[in-house]
This record gives sequence, C-alpha cells and structure tokens, in this order.
Amino acid sequence: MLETSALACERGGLRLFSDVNLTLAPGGLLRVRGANGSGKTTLLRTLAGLTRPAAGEVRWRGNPIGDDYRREMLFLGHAAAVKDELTVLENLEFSSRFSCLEISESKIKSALESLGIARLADLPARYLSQGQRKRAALARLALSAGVPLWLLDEPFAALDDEGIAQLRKICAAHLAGGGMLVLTSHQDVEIACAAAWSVELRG
Amino acid sequence: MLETSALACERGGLRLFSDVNLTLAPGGLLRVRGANGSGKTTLLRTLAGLTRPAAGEVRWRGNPIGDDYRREMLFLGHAAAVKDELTVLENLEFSSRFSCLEISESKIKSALESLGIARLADLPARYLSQGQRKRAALARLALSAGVPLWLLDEPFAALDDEGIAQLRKICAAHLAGGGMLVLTSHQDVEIACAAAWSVELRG
Amino acid sequence: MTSRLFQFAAPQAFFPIAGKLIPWFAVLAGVLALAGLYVAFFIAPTDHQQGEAYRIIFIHVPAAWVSMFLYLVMAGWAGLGLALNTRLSGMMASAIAPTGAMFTFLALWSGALWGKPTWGTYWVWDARLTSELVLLFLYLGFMALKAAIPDPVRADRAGAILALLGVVNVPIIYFSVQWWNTLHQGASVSLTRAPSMAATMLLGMLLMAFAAWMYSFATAFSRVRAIILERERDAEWVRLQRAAA
Amino acid sequence: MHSFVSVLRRELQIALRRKGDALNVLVFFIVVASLFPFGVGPEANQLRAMAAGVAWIAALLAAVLSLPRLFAADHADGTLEQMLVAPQPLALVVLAKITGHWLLTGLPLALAAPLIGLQYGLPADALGLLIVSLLIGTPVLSFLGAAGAALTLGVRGGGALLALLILPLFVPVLVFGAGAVTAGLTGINPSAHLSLLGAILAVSSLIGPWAACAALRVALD
Amino acid sequence: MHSFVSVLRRELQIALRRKGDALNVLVFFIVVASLFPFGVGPEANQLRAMAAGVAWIAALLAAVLSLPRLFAADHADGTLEQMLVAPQPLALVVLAKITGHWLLTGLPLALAAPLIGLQYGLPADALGLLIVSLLIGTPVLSFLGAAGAALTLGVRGGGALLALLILPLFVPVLVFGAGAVTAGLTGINPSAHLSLLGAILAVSSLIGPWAACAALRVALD
Ligand code: HEM
Ligand SMILES: Nc1ncnc2c1ncn2[C@@H]1O[C@H](COP(=O)(O)OP(=O)(O)OP(=O)(O)O)[C@@H](O)[C@H]1O
Ligand SMILES: Nc1ncnc2c1ncn2[C@@H]1O[C@H](COP(=O)(O)OP(=O)(O)OP(=O)(O)O)[C@@H](O)[C@H]1O
Ligand SMILES: [Mg+2]
Ligand SMILES: [Mg+2]
Repeated sequence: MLETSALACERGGLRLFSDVNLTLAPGGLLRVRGANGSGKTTLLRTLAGLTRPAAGEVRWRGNPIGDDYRREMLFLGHAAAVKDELTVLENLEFSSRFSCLEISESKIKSALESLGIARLADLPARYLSQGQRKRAALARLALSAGVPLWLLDEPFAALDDEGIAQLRKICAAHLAGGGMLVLTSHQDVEIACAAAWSVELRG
Repeated sequence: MLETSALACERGGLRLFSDVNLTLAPGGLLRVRGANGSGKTTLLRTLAGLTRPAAGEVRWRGNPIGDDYRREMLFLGHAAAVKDELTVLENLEFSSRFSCLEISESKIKSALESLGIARLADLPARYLSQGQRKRAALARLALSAGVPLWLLDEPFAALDDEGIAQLRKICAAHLAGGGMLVLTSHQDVEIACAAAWSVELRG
Repeated sequence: MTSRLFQFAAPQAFFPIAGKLIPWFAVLAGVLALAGLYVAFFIAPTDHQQGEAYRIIFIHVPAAWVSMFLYLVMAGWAGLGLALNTRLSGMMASAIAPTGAMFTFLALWSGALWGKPTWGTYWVWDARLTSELVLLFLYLGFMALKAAIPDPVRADRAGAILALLGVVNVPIIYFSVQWWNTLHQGASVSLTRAPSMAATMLLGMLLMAFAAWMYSFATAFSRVRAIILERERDAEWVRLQRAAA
Repeated sequence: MHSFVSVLRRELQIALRRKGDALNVLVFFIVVASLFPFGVGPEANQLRAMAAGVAWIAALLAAVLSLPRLFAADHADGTLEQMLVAPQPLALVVLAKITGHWLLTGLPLALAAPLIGLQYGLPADALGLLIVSLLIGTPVLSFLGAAGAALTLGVRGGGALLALLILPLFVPVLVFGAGAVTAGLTGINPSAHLSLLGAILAVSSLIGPWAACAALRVALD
Repeated sequence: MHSFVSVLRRELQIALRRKGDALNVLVFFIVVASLFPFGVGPEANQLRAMAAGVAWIAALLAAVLSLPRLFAADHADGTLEQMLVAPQPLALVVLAKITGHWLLTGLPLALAAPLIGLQYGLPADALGLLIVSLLIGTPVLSFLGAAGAALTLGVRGGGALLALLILPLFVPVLVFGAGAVTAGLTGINPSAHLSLLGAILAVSSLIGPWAACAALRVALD
C-alpha cells in the first residue's frame, strides 16, 4: 500500500541515501535502521510528505501522496507537539480533534490510561518529565486505531520499561488490526506482527 | 566525597522524594533509577546545585557545595547546550574553554574522534541529526578526565550502538582513573567500574 | 534548624495574629480619617491664593507619602524573603502591592485634579509626576510578573528582584523637585526645618496619613490571610482550621 | 471549518493560560503612547495633532512585537509539523491563527484607543474615526504580519528581520489610518481614506494567508 | 576575565553567523525613524523639534525588540544551565552578554544617529549631542534590559511582559537623552542632562547585572 520507488534524499548538497525501494502492506512493520546521521529521520519525514525527495517518489495506494494520504497517515516526529500551557488532557483533545479522530470522554481517558498518565490529565504539560511528555504525545496513538499508516520516529526514546511495554502493546494491536507501521529506533524492541521488514541506511 | 543527607525535593508543592542519603567515593558509579517522572532529573539538578532542595543538603568533600564544587563537577542535562550557529568544533572549543579545561588542537581533535564526529567538525550544529548532536555535547567528556565528578542525565539516549560503546569506554576510563559518575538511564548499559551503587526513586 | 523553623512556622503563626489585628486597624483607620477630614474641611483655613481647591492636599499628600512608603515596605519584605528564604515575606509583599498601587493611583489622580485649577492642566511631564507614574508601573509590573509565574516560590523570588530593582525610584520621586526645578511644589514638611505651613494643615495631613497607614495595615493583613490560606491549603493546620470553621 | 474553530479555540485558551498576555499588549500600547510626549515635548496642540499617528504607531509596534511569536512556539515544539501533515487544509489553520492574533492584539487595541485619544485631548468624532480606522486597519497587520512571520521562521535573529520586512508594508496602513483621523480633525471627508484602508484589507486577506502557507511549507522542508 | 572574553567572543561570532543581525537592528532603526513623518505630518520645523525624541524612541524600541532574545536561546538549548554550573562567576558571563548586546544594538544605533539627524534637518552641534547622549544612554538600556529579560525568562508571553516591565524604567533615559539635545537646540547648557544620564548609567551598571544574575538563578531553579 505504501511504496517508494528509487527514493533519494539530499541534505546540504550531500546525498544521504538513494534508490530506496520499499513496499509495505497491511499488517506490516518496517524498521528503519542505521547509524546516527544515516538519514532515518529524513526518510520518515519524506514518507510523511514534509521533505521533498531529491529523486523518486512516495506512493500510497498506487497514487502520489496528497490530501487523501494525509487523512490515512499519522506522523510523530521527535518533537512531541505538546503545548506547555495546556494540560495533558487538553493537549490530547486538541491533537486528536485536529486529526479528525472520533473522540469521547471515555476514549480519551482510556487512551491516557493505556500510557499510564491518567493521573497527570490535569497537569499543565510544562511540568512533565521528559518521559511523561513523550507519553502524552504517544497517547494519540491509542485513539488512532482507525488510521492505517503510522510513522514513528524514535517512539521508545525516554520511556521507562513500563512505558515501552505499553507502547509495544499498542503497536502490536495496531498491526494485528491490519495497520501499517514504520519506525526508527536505536533500541531493539520486539513487536509482535505478521510481517516485518527492515531497511538499513548507511552513510 | 559526594554526600547527601536527608535530601528532599518538591515540585509544584508535591514531594518527589525525601530522605535520600547518598555517598559516592572516588572510582564509584551511581545509577539513579526510577520510572518516568520519579524525579531522576530533579535529583541530578539538585546535585548540580541548580535546584534548591526542599530539605537536606548536598556536600562535597565535607562542605556544602559552592564555588570549589563547581570547579570539580561537570553536569550534562538532557539539553545538549549545542549552539545551532556554531560548528561542532567551535561548540566544543567554547564549552571546554568555558569550563576551564585545558585544550589544544590535538586534544580537541581526538575528543571528536573518540565520539566518531571528527568528520563533522566544521558542520554548523543546526544540521546535525539528533544522535550527532548528542555526540557533540558528549565530546566534552573526553576532555574532562581531570574533573572528578560527572553528573550525566540520560547520556545514552539517541545514541546508536557504536555511540553507546564509545561513551561506555570514556566512562569506564574516567572511573578507572578515580573519577566519580552519577547517571540516569532507562537503557541498562554495563559500565566497568570498581564500585557501583544504585538508588531507586519511586513516586 | 532555626531557619527551618522560621520557614515553616511563620505563616501559620502569623495567620491568627493578623486576624486579631485587622479590626483594630480598620477602626483606627476610620477614626483617624474622620478626624482628619474634620480638620481638613472645618478647621483648616481657606488658602488666600488657591481658595478651597487646595483642600485636595489632604488627600493628595498622604496618598503620595503612603504610596512611596508602602513601596519601601514591600521591597523590604521582598528582600527579606530573598535573603532568608522565609515564606511569609513573599506573601506580605504580594499583599501590600495592590494597596500601594491604589495609593499611587490616588496620588496621581488627586494631583491631576489639583493641577487643573492651579497649573491649568491635568498633566505635565515633569520629573516628580513622571517618577510617580513610574512607581505605578512598578507596582503593576510587580503584580503582573507574579501573576505570570505559576510556581509561588519562583514568583516570590522573581518579584523580589524586581521590587528591589525599583527601590531606586523612590528617592528619585522624593528628591526630584530638588534635582530639577519643575512645576511641582517642593517639600514643605521636613525634619530639619520648621514646617512652613499652618499647624492645622499639618495636623490634617498627618491625621490623614496615619489613617491611610492604618488602612494599609488592615487591607494588607486581610489579603495576606487569603494568600496564606490559598498557598497552604494542603497544610495540616489549614485543614484543621477549615474543619473547625 | 471545524479545524478553524479548534485551532482558534486553542489559541485563545493558550493566551488565557498565559495570564493576561492580551492585557500585556494593551498595557504596552498605553505605555508606548505615553512615551511620546517625553520624547517630543508636552505642548497640547502638537499633542492633539499627533494623537492619531501615535496611536497608530503604537498599534503597529505592538503588532511587530507580538508577531515573532505567532508561529515560533508551534515550530519549536513540533505542532507546526503536525499541522502540515494533518488532513486539514493548512489555509484554514493559518486563518485561525491570524484570527486569534487579531482578537488578542488588534481588537483590544482598537477598543483601548479612546484612552489615548482622551490623554491627548482628541475630540469625540475624531475618536470615533480613530477606532473605526483601527478596526479596519489592524486586521491588515495580522494578515501581512503572518506572512512575514512565516517567512522569517527558523531564521535566527528573525525578530528584527521580520520588523524589517513588514514595517514597510505597514506604512500605507499607517498613512491611511492616521490620515483618516487627521482628515476628520481638519474637516475633510475621511471616507476616501477609509475605503482605501478597506481595499488594502481585502487584498491582504487574500495574499497574506496564501503567502504564509507557502512560506510555512518551505520553512519545514 | 577570560570567561568574559570567551562569552563575548561567542556572542559576536553567533551574531556574525546569523548573517547581518546587527545590520537588521540598524535598518529597523532607520525604518522606524522614517515612519514618523508619515504618522505625524511632514512640517520641517516640527520635524526638527522631534528629531531627538524620534531617534531616542527608535533606539528604545530597537532595544525592546532585541531583548527577549538576550537569554532565551541560551535558555532553550541548555547553555544557560551550563553557565550556572560552570566554575566561572555568573556575573562575568552576564556582563559579557550585556556588553555583546550593547555592541550589537546600542553602538550601531549611536553611530547611525547622524543619518536620522540629517533626515530631520538637525544642525551639527545638536547632532553631536545626539550621538553623545545615545552613547551614554544606550548602555543603560542594555543593563536594565538584561535584568528585565532575565526576570521574564521562561515566562510565556514574556515579550510583552518584558516591554511592560522595562519601558517605564527606560523613560528617564529617554527624557534626559532627548532633553539634552533639545536643550542644546534651544541654547541651554545640556551638561546637566548628560551628567544625570551618566548617573543613571552608573546606578544601572551596578543593579542591572546583579538583578539579572539573581533572576537567572531563579528562572533555572
Ligand atoms: C498628577 C500630578 C501629581 C503627582 C504625581 C504628584 C506627586 C506628589 C508626590 C509624590 C508628593 C510627595 C512628595 C513629598 O512629600 O515631597 C507630592 C506632594 C505634594 N504635592 Fe503633588 N503631585 C501632583 C500634582 C500636584 C499639584 C497639581 C499640586 C498643587 C499645585 C501638588 C502639590 C503638592 C504639595 C503641596 C505636596 C506636599 C509637599 C510637601 O509638603 O512635602 N501636587 N505630590
Ligand atoms: N546542510 C548540511 N550539510 C551537510 N550535512 C547535512 C546538512 N544537513 C543535514 N546533514 C546531514 O544529514 C543527516 C541527517 O540525518 P537524519 O537526521 O535523518 O539522521 P538520523 O538517521 O535520524 O540520525 P539519528 O539516529 O542521529 O537520529 C545528518 O548526517 C546530517 O549531518
Ligand atoms: N508544578 C508541578 N505540579 C505537579 N507535579 C510536578 C510539577 N512540576 C513537576 N512535577 C512532577 O515532578 C516530576 C519531575 O520529575 P523529573 O523530571 O525529575 O523525572 P525523571 O525521573 O527525570 O523522569 P524521566 O524518566 O521521564 O526523565 C514529574 O513527575 C512531574 O510531573
Ligand atoms: Mg533521527
Ligand atoms: Mg529525566
């Protein structure tokens, strides 16, 4: 469903990677591997349509990516997109409403619970620890089961063991439900899935 | 040498931890463990003298911490203190000169090499990937062998396997030379040392 | 240990004392104000130059005095809190600021009203008027800064720094009429010289000044009680207090 | 539409949390306007002649001061990235942010203008004109300012560069806005000025959001 | 001392990298000064009388615009934290940052003042006075401004709050700075104004850095 053909990216005139050909089908997990600076983040941003490739193309359901794609894709970069001024609850409400997810009070609450931050719902995000902030950003995933494609950049960073386990569960459920998942991670976290690929970028 | 007595910290009126009594002697490694939000970062900042404890005291060589302490301590928080506008080399030069480290061109170069970023020396830090940026911040450690106490908050985050190995080597050398090291980390990275303690914080 | 005692005992100890004192200050303020107003409007003679308009002096001068004095007191509390880390200090400073701002505003307002008949204009950009206006902005800035920082401890300390910074303005207000020759009148009450005004006028002004002073005590104390209750709402003694009430 | 509402609501919510941010803009406006007599001298006639210009310059500077923050915070914390990958049309989001900016800076300024007018001794009908001209003119500042803010996003030292980019664009607004009031004061019909201001508003409401969207995509490439 | 030099050097280095940040302040200064005739009307006599005030207000606003960035970037990227835990006295660091700020905003403005003076038809000796008053007065803006910037650090909506806190403190500087030039123009000896400005400079050079250091420690607690 998600395909790239001969994808290449440049940064500052330097070719980071080229000729990346990927295919990802429903239920599939794609791990992007590579050393620091090999271009994992750049690849993910290109898949999300934020960065324009130097060559090649990203296709979704056979078409070049466009507005439809954005409705079926969820991208979480390493910046958490969590507003200091708003509480954890308000942040989640806004981000999910903004991505046109269907929400209800009980859904929101169980999303926060599934990442272990229900207790912090009314704390302004300014006061969160790094890991708590990451969890607040990830809570959106628990509401996004209906979004077919997830692109996650280093989702396990800053999480403690309990947080990693919670996120693994959410990812596994997404894949089991026919979702697709692309992720980068320096930690090798097992995720149960039907089909796993991995792409290795090298400088 | 580093001691705390009945240390307690509050955030927003809530007691994060109390009655923390630590002693760290030369060559010793102290791991601060705990779930997300348990107060590891707060404890490290308190040890560094940035946050004022709600009760108790931090002592260095038997005295309350002051100017002397600052000369013998190195703190790296999770913000990398790397300036986007300056190159990797200029950043390292400034930070080490500012902490009164003795530097020379060859020392700086070998510090960059020991973290595998010698190639990036003249790249403005704006363009670094997350892991590269972390390495640029950590490069100062390779020049700080003479500084007895290191306080590192999540030093292994964002590093790839090669980076972790390099940092382990630097830390082990520091400890072998009689240095002291306090670190927080969600990844369990082995570090060779004479004596290791760990303190577990719980909410 | 003593500093710890200092730190934790103070608000709790101060709360009931302030509660007992407030009615006394309020009553004193009322009595003094009535006496002052009586002197001002029935005893003090009509001014041969300004006629009756000069009677604004009985509002204007006390308000101006108290506005400056309260700033010094506020900065003193704030500085104490910064130096000794006592918790009550920051609360006292917060409690004084609105009253100080009110008197500053009153001095500006009454001065402006007085300016129209005497100088022919409500406002001139002269040194004393300007520095008094700066005083108002310092009070407002102090309150705005404190309101902008949610953590009360940090807010206290940041506010204290600003308050101390602004202390420089007070001597400028007071001596500005000597440093720059301006429209505004110089000091006519001084410790070193005999007062140059009629004794009854001086009496009226002093009565009003004391009334303002007592009023400040009353309002600041009642405000500080509210602040204490809010900040210490989780403390044991406040819970007991609430249970008792 | 619903994304417009939710973004706008969030903007206002955040502003409220910052305890009196909007109030600060107001007080700033008043402070700046009070500064002028210091620099220029306190003659009443001269002051009356300057009143409209001063109010307008103060409004303009308040806009310049607040604009760097329009996208910067959202850029730094990744929200902007999310807005670009979201299914919502970016134009709606930008429009909501512009509306929020105007509600928090332009509108309060227009409503506070009488204070300055009184301070400078402006007669009542000129006061009315001042408010009307500010009501028509300040949205222009938000529209064009948004484009400038997007263009200088991520460019360090953007604040001064932004001022440099947009102040010249603001000049016509200032000229016609203050001009309308001066015209009214001297008995000339101010409607020519006001309709020109309206035309500028119409144009800028089209090109401002468009330019801002395009610039945001470039900034995040 | 050596930390003073290395911080100052870094400040200037970064400013240079930002390609013409200092130049931006200058151009901003000139643009603001050129705006006034639009708002106020172009009568030559009135303009000459206003020249000093306008130059001073422009200097003041340039300072207000640049001040929010004085510590913000160092705060966000962790540099400030490093400065607090470093063996160097914090006061030296703050002094270096203040010096850098003045070299990058105050000094260029003082040197560019003749441009405005000429534009407004100021005679030569008044021009000289304008430059001297700016040279004495602009460091005050940096000293007091640094304190304000440190106090509002990390407080969201800090830009407007900062302006609110420091503009009233800048007023005396403006009064005496512009006053010196006006005095010179009208044949009064301006030395009283200038010596007052000097006194303000002396006081602010003591309390400004002190307050900034204290406020930085609070902000990072
Ligand atoms: C808004 C305008 C005004 C402001 C801000 C203002 C401010 C002050 C201040 C701060 C003081 C106390 C300083 C001291 O005791 O030395 C004061 C005292 C005084 N003011 Fe004003 N004033 C204003 C207008 C006027 C006007 C229009 C008059 C009368 C013509 C006036 C007459 C006096 C007198 C007689 C004193 C007492 C001086 C003394 O005995 O020490 N003021 N004013
Ligand atoms: N202007 C430039 N000039 C040279 N190299 C650049 C420029 N901009 C970016 N780069 C390089 O492009 C790469 C960007 O990589 P990216 O952020 O995608 O890495 P990553 O694989 O996500 O790394 P990490 O594991 O550290 O997150 C880095 O190696 C960076 O040095
Ligand atoms: N104003 C406040 N009100 C309530 N809780 C607060 C406030 N400020 C901070 N906290 C809490 O204090 C804790 C700070 O923890 P700290 O950052 O030290 O955690 P940490 O152990 O480093 O976590 P992580 O593993 O996520 O980095 C968090 O739990 C946070 O929610
Ligand atoms: Mg990356
Ligand atoms: Mg932490």
